Amino acid sequence: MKNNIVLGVIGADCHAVGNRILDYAFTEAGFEVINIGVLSSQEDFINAAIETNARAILVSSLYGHGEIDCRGLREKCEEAGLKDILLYAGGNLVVGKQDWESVEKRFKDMGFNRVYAPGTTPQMGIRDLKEDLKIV
Amino acid sequence: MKNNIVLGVIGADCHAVGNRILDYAFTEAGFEVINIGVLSSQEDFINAAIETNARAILVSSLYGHGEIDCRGLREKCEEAGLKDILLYAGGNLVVGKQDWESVEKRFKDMGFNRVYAPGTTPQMGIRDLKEDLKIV
Amino acid sequence: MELKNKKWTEAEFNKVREEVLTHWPTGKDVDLQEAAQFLKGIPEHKNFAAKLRKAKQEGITLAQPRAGVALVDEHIKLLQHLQNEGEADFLPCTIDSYTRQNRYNECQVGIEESIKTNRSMLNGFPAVNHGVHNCRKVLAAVETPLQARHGTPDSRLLAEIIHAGGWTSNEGGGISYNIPYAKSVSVERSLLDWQYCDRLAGLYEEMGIEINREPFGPLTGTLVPPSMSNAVAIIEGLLAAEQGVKSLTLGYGQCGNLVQDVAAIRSLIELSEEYFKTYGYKVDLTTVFHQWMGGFPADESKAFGVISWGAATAALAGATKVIVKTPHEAVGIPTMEANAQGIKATKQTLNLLKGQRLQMSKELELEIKLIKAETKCILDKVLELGKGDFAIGTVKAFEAGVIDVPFAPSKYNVGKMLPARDNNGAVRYLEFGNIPMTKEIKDFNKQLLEERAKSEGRQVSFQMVVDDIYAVGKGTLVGKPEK
Amino acid sequence: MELKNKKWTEAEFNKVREEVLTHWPTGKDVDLQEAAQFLKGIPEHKNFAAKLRKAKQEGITLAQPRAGVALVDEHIKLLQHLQNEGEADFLPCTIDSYTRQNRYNECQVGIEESIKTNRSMLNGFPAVNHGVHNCRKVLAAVETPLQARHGTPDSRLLAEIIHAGGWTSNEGGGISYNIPYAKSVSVERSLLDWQYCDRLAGLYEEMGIEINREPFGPLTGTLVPPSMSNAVAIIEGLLAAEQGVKSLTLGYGQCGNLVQDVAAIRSLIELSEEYFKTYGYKVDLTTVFHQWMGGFPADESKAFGVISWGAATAALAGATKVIVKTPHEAVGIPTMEANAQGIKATKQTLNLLKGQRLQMSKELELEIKLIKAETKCILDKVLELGKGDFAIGTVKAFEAGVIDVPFAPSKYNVGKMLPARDNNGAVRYLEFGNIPMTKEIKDFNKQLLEERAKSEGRQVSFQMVVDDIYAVGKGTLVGKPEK
Repeated sequence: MKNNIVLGVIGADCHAVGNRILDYAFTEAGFEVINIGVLSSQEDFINAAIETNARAILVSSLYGHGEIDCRGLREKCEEAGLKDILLYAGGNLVVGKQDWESVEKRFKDMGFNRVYAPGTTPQMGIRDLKEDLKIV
Repeated sequence: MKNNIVLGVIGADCHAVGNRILDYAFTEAGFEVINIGVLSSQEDFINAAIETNARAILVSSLYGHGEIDCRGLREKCEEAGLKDILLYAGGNLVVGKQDWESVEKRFKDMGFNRVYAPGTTPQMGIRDLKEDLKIV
Repeated sequence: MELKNKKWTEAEFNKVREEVLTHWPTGKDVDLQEAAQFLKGIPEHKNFAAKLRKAKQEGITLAQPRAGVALVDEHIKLLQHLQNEGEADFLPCTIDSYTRQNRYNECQVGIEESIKTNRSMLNGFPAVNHGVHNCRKVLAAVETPLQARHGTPDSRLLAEIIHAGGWTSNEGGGISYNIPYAKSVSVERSLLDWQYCDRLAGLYEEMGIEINREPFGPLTGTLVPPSMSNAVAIIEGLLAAEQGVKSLTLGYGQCGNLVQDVAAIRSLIELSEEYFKTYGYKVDLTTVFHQWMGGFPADESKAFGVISWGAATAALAGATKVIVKTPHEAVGIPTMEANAQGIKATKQTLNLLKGQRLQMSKELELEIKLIKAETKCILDKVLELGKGDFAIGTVKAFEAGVIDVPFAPSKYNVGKMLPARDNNGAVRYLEFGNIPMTKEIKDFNKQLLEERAKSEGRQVSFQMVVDDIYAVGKGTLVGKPEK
Repeated sequence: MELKNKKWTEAEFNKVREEVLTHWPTGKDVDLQEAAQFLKGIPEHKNFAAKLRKAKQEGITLAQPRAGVALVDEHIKLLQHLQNEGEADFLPCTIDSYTRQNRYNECQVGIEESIKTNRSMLNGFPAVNHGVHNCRKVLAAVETPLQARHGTPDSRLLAEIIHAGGWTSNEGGGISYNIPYAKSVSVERSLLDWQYCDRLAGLYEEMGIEINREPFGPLTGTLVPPSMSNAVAIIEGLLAAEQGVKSLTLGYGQCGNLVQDVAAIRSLIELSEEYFKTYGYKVDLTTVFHQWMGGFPADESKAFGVISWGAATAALAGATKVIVKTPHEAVGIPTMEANAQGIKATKQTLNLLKGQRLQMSKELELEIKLIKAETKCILDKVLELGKGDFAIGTVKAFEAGVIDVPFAPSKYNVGKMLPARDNNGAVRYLEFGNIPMTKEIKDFNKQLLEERAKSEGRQVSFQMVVDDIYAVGKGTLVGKPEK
C-alpha cells in the first residue's frame, strides 16, 4: 500500500514557504505527497484525500486563524467516509503567544491526532507519521 | 552664609564621570562645591565638611557597595559635631536590580535625608537641596 | 475592461466604482466629496505623505510596526500603546486575512467570536466590516498618520473605506499583493484592481489631498534576490504613477548581507528615479526597508539581535522608513507589549545611527551595478513582451517566467527560479528558470554559489535553499549542512 | 627598583615575589612549579590564548560577558548559566572593588555578609581571599577559558593566584588599571607592578604555557578619543612584550560612529604590529571590542538596541572578541538571566554578520590615517620624554599631560584634555591641553566641533560634553541642547 498523504495550508492563509519545505521533506522521506497548496478549504483537503486514498491529512496554518479554520474537519471527514484518517495540524495555530498545552488540548479535542508547536522540524512530523502508520 | 557642600564618591569606588558632572552642575547652580573626588572614606567626607563648614554632604556610589560603605556615616557625623548636616546619597547604591523603595528605606534608616535612584538628573538634587536649605 | 498602462478615464473609474461600493453594506457610506472635505481637515502631522517627505528631507529613518486586532476599541488601545510606549512614528492597521480574500461574512463571524471569547479571533482589523466611521474613530484616537497594511489582491472597497476614513496610505500593488498572497487570482485581474486603488489615490491628489502608496517590497519575504523585488517595485511604481499617484514609497525586504542590502536600496532609488524621469512622472519618492521577513529565533534576546541589525541596516542604507518585527515573531502575532519592545529597540538603534551611512566602497559600487544590470534585464524584457506597455508586459512576463517570485503560492507564477545565499550571505540566483539575464550575470551568480558549495563540501542543491530558509531561526545567516 | 622598559631578571622578580606572596595568607599556596604542571594539564579548549588564536584564524568574533559574585558556589552557578544559557565563548571572573584596592580584610567582611544575607554584598569575585584552590574549582566547573577582569593597580598577588588557579588570561595594565581606577597611585608604581604581572605571564610562556594578557582598552569608558586609547594600548602592549608576554589582546571601547570605531580597531592592529616589528617582539596579537561603556537607557528593549549595535560594530571591525553589556546596565549589576540575554543578542548579531566586514571607503581610509597620525604624535613625544624608554617616557608623559585621559580619577592625570562628538558622532578633541599634535590635526578637530556647534546654534563648551555623556542613555549618540 502506498503511503499517500495530503498536505496543504488551510483557510485564507497564503504562507507557501513551509508548504514547499514540508513537501520536499516528506517526499524525501518516502511518502507520496499530494500537495493542495495554500488557501485550501476543508473540502479541498477531504476531496484530495478521497481521490488519492490518503492515509493522513497534514494541515498547516501559519496566520493565527487555525482554530476557526480547523473546526469540524474531523466530523466532515467522518461524514465523507474517511473514518480512521490521521489528522495532523501545525504552524502558528492561534493568534498571539498562548500557553502551548491549552492550544494542543483544544486541537486534540477537535479530533486532531497530532498537533505541532511553532518551530517544529519536518523530521519530527515524519518520525511521528511513520510511527502512527507503523512504517519501519 | 555661603552654601558650602561636600561632594565625593565613597569607598573603593572610582567612578569619576558623574562626580565631574555633579561638580559642574552644583557649581553652576550657585553652590560652593568642595569636591573630594573618588575613593573617599567616611573620614574624608567628615573632615572636609568640618574644615569648610559645609551644610550638606553629597555621597555618590556607583559600584554597588554603597550599603556597606555608607553605614555609620550619620553616627560619625554626630560624633564629629556635624549635628544637622544634610546627608544625600545617590547612584547605583546596591548590587543588582532591587526594589527601589526598599533600598530607599534602608538608606533613610541609616540617616540619609535624601536618596536618589539610578539615572536621576543633577537638577533634581539641586532642586531638593535648595528646598532643604531654604534657598529661593 | 482591457488592461493597459493608461490612466483610467473618469467614466471608466465611476462605472467600476458603482459596483465596488455594493460589495458590502458599508460601501454605501463612502462619499468621495465628503471624504475629501474630511481629509482636508486632517492636520499635517497625521498625513502619511507629508511626514515621509519631512523625514526624507531631514535624512532620518522612521519606524512603523505591524498591528491589528478584530475590534475597534481594542485596536485603538493597541495603537495607542505602540504610539505612547513604543514611540512609533507611523501606525499601521494590519488587515485580517479574511478581508484580504474579500470574505467579509467570515470577518463578521470573527468579530462576533472575538466579542464572545474576549480575545481577537482575527489576525487583523477588518476595516471593510467596520466601515468609514470606525476608521475615522481610530484616526481620531492617535497622533500619527495611519496606513492599511494587508495583502489583498482586490483591495478596491478596502481602499475606498480606509481613505474616506482618513488613513492616508495604502500598502500593496497588483503584483506584490497578488503573487505572494493568492493562489488563483490572475495577474491581469489584480493589476486592474490595483489600477483602481491607484486611480483613487490619484483622484484625491487632484483634489489637493496627499495620499501615499506603498508597493509591498519583500514579496514572499524568502530569499528574494534584490533585482527581482526591485523590478517588481519599479513596475508597480510606474503603474501607480500613471494613475496619478504622487507620493510613492518603494520597498525592499532585508536579505542580511549589509553591502547587498544597502546596494538594493540605493539601486532601487536610482533606477526608479531614472524610469520616472524617462516616462515623465513627477513623484515624491521615498523608501521602506523591511526588517528580516524570514524565520526568527524563538529566543527573545536573539530576536532582539535580528531586529536591531535590521534597524541598523535600514539606517546605514538611508531608508526613509523601517518596518519593525517583534521579539514574538517566531511564535506568531505579538502582544502589544512585545510589539512596543521591537519598536523601542529599533528606534534606539536608529537614533544611535542618525546621520551615519554606509560609505561607498569598491564592493558596494559593484553590488549596485550588478543589481541594476539584473533589474534592467528583467524590465527590458517585460517592456518588450508588452510592446512598450508595462501592464501588458507584466502579465506576459509572469506567463513566460520572466518575472518569477520564489516560494510564491500563485499558480500564475512559474516558480522555476531558485535562490540561495553565497558565502557572504548575499542572495543569488541558483536557478534562473526563464529569467532573462546576460551570460556574464549568470556566470557570476553561478560562480558565487559554487564557491559556497565547495567551502561546504557539497553540491549546489535544493537542500542548500532549505538550510538557508531555516538558518536565521537557528542563529546564522547562511545555512550550513548538518554535521 | 628603578623603572625602565627592560625585562626583569630572575633575581629581581624573585625578590619582589617573596614579599608579594605574604600580602594575604592565600599567597603561601602558590607554587610556580606545581602551578605550571597543573596548567599543562588544562585542555586546549580552556586555554584563553589558544581559543583566541583559533578565532583569529577563522576570522570570527567571540563573545565574553562580565560577571562575578562573592561566593564560590554562587559564582560557579552564574558562570554555568552564562555558558549554557548565554552560550558565552569566554567566561570572566570579575573581581570585586575591595580586592582591586588590595583591601582583603574588607573582602572578608563582604564574604561573610554575603553568606549571612544570602545575597552577594560584593560586586565581584574576591579571588585573592578565595585562593588558588577555589580558582581551580571554578575552572573545573566550566568548559571555556577563564579570565580575571578587574581594575587593580597592584594586581601582583591576584595574578599569582589566578594563573596558579588555571585562569589563562589577566586583564589590565600599568596605565589602564591605574588612571581610571585609582586616585593616588603613581604611574611609576603601577607600571612596575604590572611589569611584575607581565613577567609572571612571560615566565609561564617560557615554561611552555600560554597565558593571554589584555590591556584594558576603554580606559574611563567615556568619550576617550581613539588615538588616546590606542596610544595607551600600544605602550602597554610593548611593555608586556618586553617582559615576555606572547599572547596579547589589545582593546578599544566603542565610541558609536561606525567608521571611527572600525578605523580605531584597524589602526590599532596596524600600528601596534608596526611597533612590535620595530622593537623585535614576536607577539600573537588579537583585539577586543567593548560594547558601549557609557550611560545606558533604562528601558531594556532600548538597551538591546545598544548592545546589538555594539555587537554589529565588533563584527564589522573584525575584532577577535567582544565584551558584552546587559539589558540591566542602567541600573547596575545584572541578574544572571539579564546577563545571558545580553550575550544571546550579541551572539545572534555576530552570527548573522559572520564574515561581513566594513569595506574600505574614502572615509574609512581617512579616519584610519587620522587616528594613526594622532597616535604617532603622542607616542613620539612619549619616547622623546623617556629618551627612548617607553616606561620612563610614560611617567613623564602623564606629568606633562602628553598622555591625558578624560574624566580619570587619578591625580597623576593632568585632566586638561576635553573630548566631544562631532556631527557624525565621532569623538574629537575639544581641548588638547598639553597633548602634542600637529597644527593640521588640531585645526581639523576644531573645525569638526565648530561645525557641530554651529548646527546646534551654540558655542563649543563643556555643556556639549555633558550632553554627550548623557546622550546614549537618553537615546541618541550626539547630545543635543535641551529645547
